Amino acid sequence: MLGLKKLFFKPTVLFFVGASACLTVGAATPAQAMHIMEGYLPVGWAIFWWLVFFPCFALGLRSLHRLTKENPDLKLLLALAGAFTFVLSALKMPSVTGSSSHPTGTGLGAILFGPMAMSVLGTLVLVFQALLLAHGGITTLGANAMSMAVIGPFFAWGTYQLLMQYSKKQKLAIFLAAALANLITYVVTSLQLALAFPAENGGILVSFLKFAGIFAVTQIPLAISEGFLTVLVWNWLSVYGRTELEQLNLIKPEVRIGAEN
Amino acid sequence: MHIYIDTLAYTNRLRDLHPIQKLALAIAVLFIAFLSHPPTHIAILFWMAIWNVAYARIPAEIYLKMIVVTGVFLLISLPALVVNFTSAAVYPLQADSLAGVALGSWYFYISRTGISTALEITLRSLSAVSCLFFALFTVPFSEILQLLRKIGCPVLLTELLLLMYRFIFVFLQTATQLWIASESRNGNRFWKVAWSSLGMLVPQLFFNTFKRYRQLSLTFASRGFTGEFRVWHSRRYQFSLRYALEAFLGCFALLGLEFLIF
Amino acid sequence: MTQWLLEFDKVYYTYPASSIPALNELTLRLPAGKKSVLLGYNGCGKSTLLYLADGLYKPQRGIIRWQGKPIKYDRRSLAKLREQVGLVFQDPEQQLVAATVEEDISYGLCNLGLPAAEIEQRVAQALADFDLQEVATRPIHHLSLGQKKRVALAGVTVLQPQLLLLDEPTAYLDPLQVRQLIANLQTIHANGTTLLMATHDLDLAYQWADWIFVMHQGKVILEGSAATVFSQRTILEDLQFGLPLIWEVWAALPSELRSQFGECPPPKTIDELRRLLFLLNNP
Amino acid sequence: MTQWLLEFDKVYYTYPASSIPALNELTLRLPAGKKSVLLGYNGCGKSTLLYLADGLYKPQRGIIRWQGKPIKYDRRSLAKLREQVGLVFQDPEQQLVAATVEEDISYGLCNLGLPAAEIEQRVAQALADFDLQEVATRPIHHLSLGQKKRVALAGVTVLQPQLLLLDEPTAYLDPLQVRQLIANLQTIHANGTTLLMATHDLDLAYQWADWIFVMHQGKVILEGSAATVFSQRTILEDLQFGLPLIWEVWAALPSELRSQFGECPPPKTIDELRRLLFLLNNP
Ligand SMILES: Nc1ncnc2c1ncn2[C@@H]1O[C@H](COP(=O)(O)OP(=O)(O)OP(=O)(O)O)[C@@H](O)[C@H]1O
Ligand SMILES: Nc1ncnc2c1ncn2[C@@H]1O[C@H](COP(=O)(O)OP(=O)(O)OP(=O)(O)O)[C@@H](O)[C@H]1O
Ligand SMILES: [Mg+2]
Ligand SMILES: [Mg+2]
Repeated sequence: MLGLKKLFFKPTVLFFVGASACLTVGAATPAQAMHIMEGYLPVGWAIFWWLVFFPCFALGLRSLHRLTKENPDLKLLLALAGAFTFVLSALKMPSVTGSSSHPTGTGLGAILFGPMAMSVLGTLVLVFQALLLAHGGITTLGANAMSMAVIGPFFAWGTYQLLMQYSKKQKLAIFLAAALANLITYVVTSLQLALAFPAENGGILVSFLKFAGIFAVTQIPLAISEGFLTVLVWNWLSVYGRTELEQLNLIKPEVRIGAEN
Repeated sequence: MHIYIDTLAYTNRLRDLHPIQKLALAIAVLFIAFLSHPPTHIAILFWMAIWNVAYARIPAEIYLKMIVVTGVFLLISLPALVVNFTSAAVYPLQADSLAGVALGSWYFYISRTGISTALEITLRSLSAVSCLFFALFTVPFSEILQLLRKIGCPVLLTELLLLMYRFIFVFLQTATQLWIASESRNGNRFWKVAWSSLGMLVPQLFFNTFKRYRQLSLTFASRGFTGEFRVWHSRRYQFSLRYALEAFLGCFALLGLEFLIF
Repeated sequence: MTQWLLEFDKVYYTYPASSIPALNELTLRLPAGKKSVLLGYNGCGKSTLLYLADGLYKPQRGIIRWQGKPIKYDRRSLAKLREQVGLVFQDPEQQLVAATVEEDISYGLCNLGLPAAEIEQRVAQALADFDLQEVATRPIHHLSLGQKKRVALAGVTVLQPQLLLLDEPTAYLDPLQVRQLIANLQTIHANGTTLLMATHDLDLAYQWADWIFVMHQGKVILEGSAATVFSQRTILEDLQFGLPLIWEVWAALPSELRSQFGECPPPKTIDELRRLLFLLNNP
Repeated sequence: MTQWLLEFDKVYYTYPASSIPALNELTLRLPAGKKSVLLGYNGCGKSTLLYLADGLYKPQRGIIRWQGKPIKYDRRSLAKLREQVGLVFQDPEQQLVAATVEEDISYGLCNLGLPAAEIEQRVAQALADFDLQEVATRPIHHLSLGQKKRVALAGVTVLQPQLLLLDEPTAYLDPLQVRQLIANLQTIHANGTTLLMATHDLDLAYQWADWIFVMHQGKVILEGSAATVFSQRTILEDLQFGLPLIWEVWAALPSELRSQFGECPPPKTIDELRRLLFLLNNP
């Protein structure tokens, strides 16, 4: 039981966590890689993405409603997950600076709660980032939520399910799911920007290459470290958060996880 | 780590002004910002600065810092809009090119339309952000929540928002406290060598967060959590004629400016 | 016969992953309508007992009875129980759930489903009782620890439960606030609430309590009225527990002085002492 | 002339974006080598003052001097300052950073870069001093709040700083532990450490302190030796602050009794009182 906590204090692990956390939290990326700023998108596109986003959100809310009706305490757990994601994203921000890239945390969320719930939760995290940190915006919430709260988690969840079915290697599945959620999010963001601002010559494709190319520099290492971080957190959860995980009906008590160092 | 927006929202000078009045102004001007052109954007920037700094008494340095930070991020994003590339074979045909270099079979150039788009986006974004700031700085989160409840937002959503809000500050406090506690015992010396204190903070924060969550769930149970988070509040707000007048006249002036020029 | 509001019958509770039981075959009967106090060393199990009394933990062995009936641990019964039992946690940071002071105080009331007018009136009263009007609309995270403690107390006392459990309510409060708290508890008690307070303040216990339980290593080892408990010198000396200051003062007074009052127990408060000494000088 | 270890010179501190200053032109001089106490209402700024004294917050106006020199706020100077100043926070939950009791106590020592043998010896001593041997290897989150408080105290006193700041150290401690803490502080003090304690316990302040500061609304409004401070009836009554119990007892005693001791201040502890009364009966 104590083994894993000790592990957290070993210098090597600390170094690793520190490194990945600094990378994920601290690395400033252009154009708020994850979040498009208030007023950045032309009004047509802002409305378009809101329209696309809304049904996804409504579906997610409905499924959450059902879940929490059966089990009201789940609300606390959901709020906890959301708040933790937010705090991680706020951590390294010195006082008022309104942005920088950060782990999306949506990969883990999608695995734990499913993509439907995550579409709501991720959106709420975005709302708080906009309201408390002025990071992202309200009019661009639709676009940002599509990439971070809907499409990213959906891919993460799909990846996790697929890998679990075919390989049964849980840690690998979690790593890939989290890393992929992060990557997909940035790909979608680039696409949204490219659609809104096609290049004069070469149009959307060239524009997409430009945005994606710039983001790739920071985002690929970021995605990898988010993968690692998520595996660590998962290990930790499976030791200390057993009751909560069981509450989520995710791990049956007999499944052996995370006990090995 | 201090969330200025939240604190200022509770302590600014327009605290007693009705949130609807403040939000209506922010939304109206945001709307104008979206539909207008650069000169109007500049006017909006100035006018909103007056509301924020002079009326709401947001410390000028904080306001400026936030605007500047936003501006810096906008600047970083501009190269992707301004620089364009195309195959070297067609580059002489580029009327759009202001200046450029050929690299191998590619031609990279600074695009004229790119520059004008970039300029437009920068100003639009900044003026939109200044409206957003006005709303954020003067309307506390709990009031936004009450408004959401009033306009029939699903209960589940407002509950989750409220719980998250409380958790966020509990965790931020946990993080700050951890940081201060280790600082007071001179803990950040070695951590600095081993990649800053964040390395220790993150796992500890995670751990403490979880502990707090467990305690809070007991608290919720003991205080009779019914599965729905409801609270009552006493705030009484005033509408201000003077501010309403200025808001109206200002918006008309902005629209007038827009129509005069374009 | 006094009725027992709450009974612990050979209750045994061990924390998960702990080897030593926090409560060890504990038996305790809480007299209805009285003010009781729990005394005991750090780690003797006071907080654990209060958690169990509120149905937050479930004992591994033994039975807890509320108004004579064993507590049931399904959701509905627990919700019912918690309408009747209020618990103020030891750590105020743990207690507070809402964004601002008045919202937090209203939280429990809203859960009871009271009408808005009633809530408004009760919150206003609680703000006045705990001297919190000035900070009513401040966010919780902008308060000093003592102020948080008062918000925590206000949020539970406002519910007027049948049984109020208080875990070291006077810690962090300044002397004026302690006096005010005691006065508030007096009002609540007069309205029919039974009180159980864990505390380390012997003077307070002696002066305030109708009934005292002394715990040690997860068991109740001594109980009785304040005078009875503090007369058990041998047990208390074994524990090195000490005596209330006023009791010691009384014992230190010249015996001729004391003997003039016959065999009555020592005065409980400084006012009583003053009155006694005044009587002496002006017979 | 006494030397001042720490001086606050018209210090002004407002929490970020708060409208009321927590410290308002506060001036305070802490005598070196003495045991001082901070008294004051909830929210008067005691904790804030201690944070500033440890260089954790930076004043907006005014100067804080450590050993005569203004505190500098660069990383190196602060690290140096914190080697000499130890702070025990009000909330133990806030103080503890490591996983187990032992680890937490050793944390500050490791940061000082002491040799392992020394660390081991000091940790063992601290565990003994604070009665923590039994729980030495337990994880922090398996302790009762009072036990956590003791770990917090152990983790700082073990550093043997030149100035030890204590924010309500006796809250949550049982009476035996309070006595033991006082004894430990006595040892630390005898080894040359200056002590500054914020507390609400008037009896403790009266009996323990060489020097008392009374704060109100961010200012020091009264200071002096214990006897001087508590003689300022009008000021204290204005504040409704109350007096130490033993002082009140003394005042309540028949004046013939008291007058036999001349104009000396009231006894500070129950033992002193006992001795005085004994002298009286056996002249
Ligand atoms: N984080 C904060 N943000 C804003 N205001 C604060 C904050 N912390 C404390 N305050 C305010 O500053 C004042 C001084 O607080 P401080 O914690 O120093 O009081 P204290 O004397 O230690 O009180 P207590 O006896 O309750 O511990 C109080 O009025 C409090 O409301
Ligand atoms: N979460 C926990 N896990 C394991 N053991 C625990 C936990 N909480 C408390 N304990 C242990 O259970 C025993 C009783 O703890 P409890 O908190 O009830 O003590 P208490 O009487 O309230 O003490 P205090 O006066 O310090 O508040 C203690 O020995 C403590 O170490
Ligand atoms: Mg306790
Ligand atoms: Mg304090």
